[in-house]
Amino acid sequence: MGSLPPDWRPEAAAIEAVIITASEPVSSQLLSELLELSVERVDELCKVMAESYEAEERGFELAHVGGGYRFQSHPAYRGYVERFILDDMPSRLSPAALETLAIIAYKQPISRGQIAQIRGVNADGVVRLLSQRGYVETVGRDEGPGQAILFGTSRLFLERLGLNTLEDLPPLEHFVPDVSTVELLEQVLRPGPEE
Amino acid sequence: MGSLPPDWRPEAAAIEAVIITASEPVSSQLLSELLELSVERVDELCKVMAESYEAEERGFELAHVGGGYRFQSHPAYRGYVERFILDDMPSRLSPAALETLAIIAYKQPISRGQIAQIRGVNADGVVRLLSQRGYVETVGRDEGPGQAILFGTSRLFLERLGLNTLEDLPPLEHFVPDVSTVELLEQVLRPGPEE
Amino acid sequence: MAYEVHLDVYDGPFNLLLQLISAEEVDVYAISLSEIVEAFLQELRRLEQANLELATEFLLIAATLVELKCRRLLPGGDDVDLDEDLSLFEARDYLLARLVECKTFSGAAKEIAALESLASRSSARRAGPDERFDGVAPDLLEGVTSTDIHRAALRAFANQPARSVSTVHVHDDEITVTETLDLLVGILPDRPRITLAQLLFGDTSKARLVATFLALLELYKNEMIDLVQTANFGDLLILWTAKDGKYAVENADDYDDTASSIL
Repeated sequence: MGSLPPDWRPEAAAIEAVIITASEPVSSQLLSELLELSVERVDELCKVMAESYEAEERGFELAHVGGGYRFQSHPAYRGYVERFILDDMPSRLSPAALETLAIIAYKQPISRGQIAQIRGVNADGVVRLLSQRGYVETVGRDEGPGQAILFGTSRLFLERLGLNTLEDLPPLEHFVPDVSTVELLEQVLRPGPEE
Repeated sequence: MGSLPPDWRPEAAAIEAVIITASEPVSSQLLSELLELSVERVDELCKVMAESYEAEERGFELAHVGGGYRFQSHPAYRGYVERFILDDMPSRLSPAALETLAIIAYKQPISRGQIAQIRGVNADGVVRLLSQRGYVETVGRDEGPGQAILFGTSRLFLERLGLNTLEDLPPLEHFVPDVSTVELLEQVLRPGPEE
Repeated sequence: MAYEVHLDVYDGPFNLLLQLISAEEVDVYAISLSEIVEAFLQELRRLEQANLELATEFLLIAATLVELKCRRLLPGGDDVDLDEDLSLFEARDYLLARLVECKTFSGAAKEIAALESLASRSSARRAGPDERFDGVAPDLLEGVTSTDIHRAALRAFANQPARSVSTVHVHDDEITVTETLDLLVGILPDRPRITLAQLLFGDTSKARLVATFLALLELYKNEMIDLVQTANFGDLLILWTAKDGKYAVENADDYDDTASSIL
């Protein structure tokens, strides 16, 4: 492991394990709590690890950004990564992804579980895509048991749609499920502007 | 870099750069296109890289799951990662759900009716749960009368089981009760000896 | 299975009892089924948690015992005709195949649980491209308008699957056919062409479906509407064909029962 002293391995590996799973930079503070090490020790470990990856000419690097550590691709391989993103990423939202985005837009804050219930299928992958693209973000946690992560739409979502606020979305109140069914029928059957 | 031959480095590093950026497993096919290498070469590189991470006792590993390669935390550091990931952890599946999942995994594509026939009870609720969880998805319609919806397992199912393809599942024959059990059952069920 | 029975004539594992009976080492006449069942129920009560597997296996073996005993107790066992005997064999073969299949898949299920538990010790990297690549990926919302979002929401909520959690105990909507007829007769003259999906609009509760369907049939019978379906499993198109648009709901056949009570 390059320039890393051998007895540093378990601690360094624990840091690697945590950071590899993280989607956001992990602060020294959090790492120090998880590993029960001092913040200084964490920073020292991370610094030496970052140097060793560099010395080993790896395709990834340990970057200190946004108040924390994260793995990211090495700038030397940017070309491959760009091609990968272009090749692999869809250029438009699938109907399923658009529906999921719409559900989040109208029902926020909403958990993955609630989205799955409305869609009838697991929507984790789509939610991840939408939040990676910055259209959707976490807005809190459910207070109930399980404390599910709650999602909402982002500033970027409004910008891209040319909306000022969420209230500018066409209203949906006709479809609130709690309305008694007879009322629902009557409302729905009223000739709408689009027909 | 452990057991990796030095001149493999640029290719191995390009793979590392791509996979560290991906949010889903990356197939050998895609890697081979991006790097202009044969699929066999990509698989060889990945195999040796995975072995070298293991030899270096890293906190992450390169796993071959769900039809591609991905980075994941090493099981040895589960404790740290667990404390870190506050994600919605899926709850355990009931024995009934697991059994239905097994039937779908080994008998796909399969309809609800066929599942019910094997399980002896209606399976609609369980199938709905499994598809909400994303383990199971519709893969088509039966051509016969009724055109029943056919279900199969998803890529998420493979990922959650740490398998690369369905072929990695142990063959169903492994679970057929042994001869003595079958004989016993048969004896029990046989009409009494010529009375 | 570890469950044991303790009888005057036999003491030991329950499934072995069957083996002995079929080998004629224990006489099935001497076995008291009620005694076995009673003992088993006590055993179940003693167990702190319900053991479904144990119970299932017990039921199966007990059912087989009952059948064996019946067969030997009933007169005429010697001269059953060949067909009957054959069908009995077939039934047994079928039962055996089912039993083996069930055992096989329950073994496979355990393996799947084991694999999942092993794999769950690792967590996947799901981070995706960082902000340095923001400009690379195409904007997925290119050309998407708020109307598209609105339409997608309507689609999503209309296709929402029926909820699995029943709320019947909270508030049971009594939907009557008569009431639905009333509603339809009020609506249809203004909407002479409407599909069943539009008419239901996402409310696919069984009660609503049944009531609407029966009401439509009633209207059809009275030649007030025409029903058109252009494709197999296609949406049903409802055409209002009545001249005067008047329909005496009281004429409806005895639909006093609510749709929900039909279910």
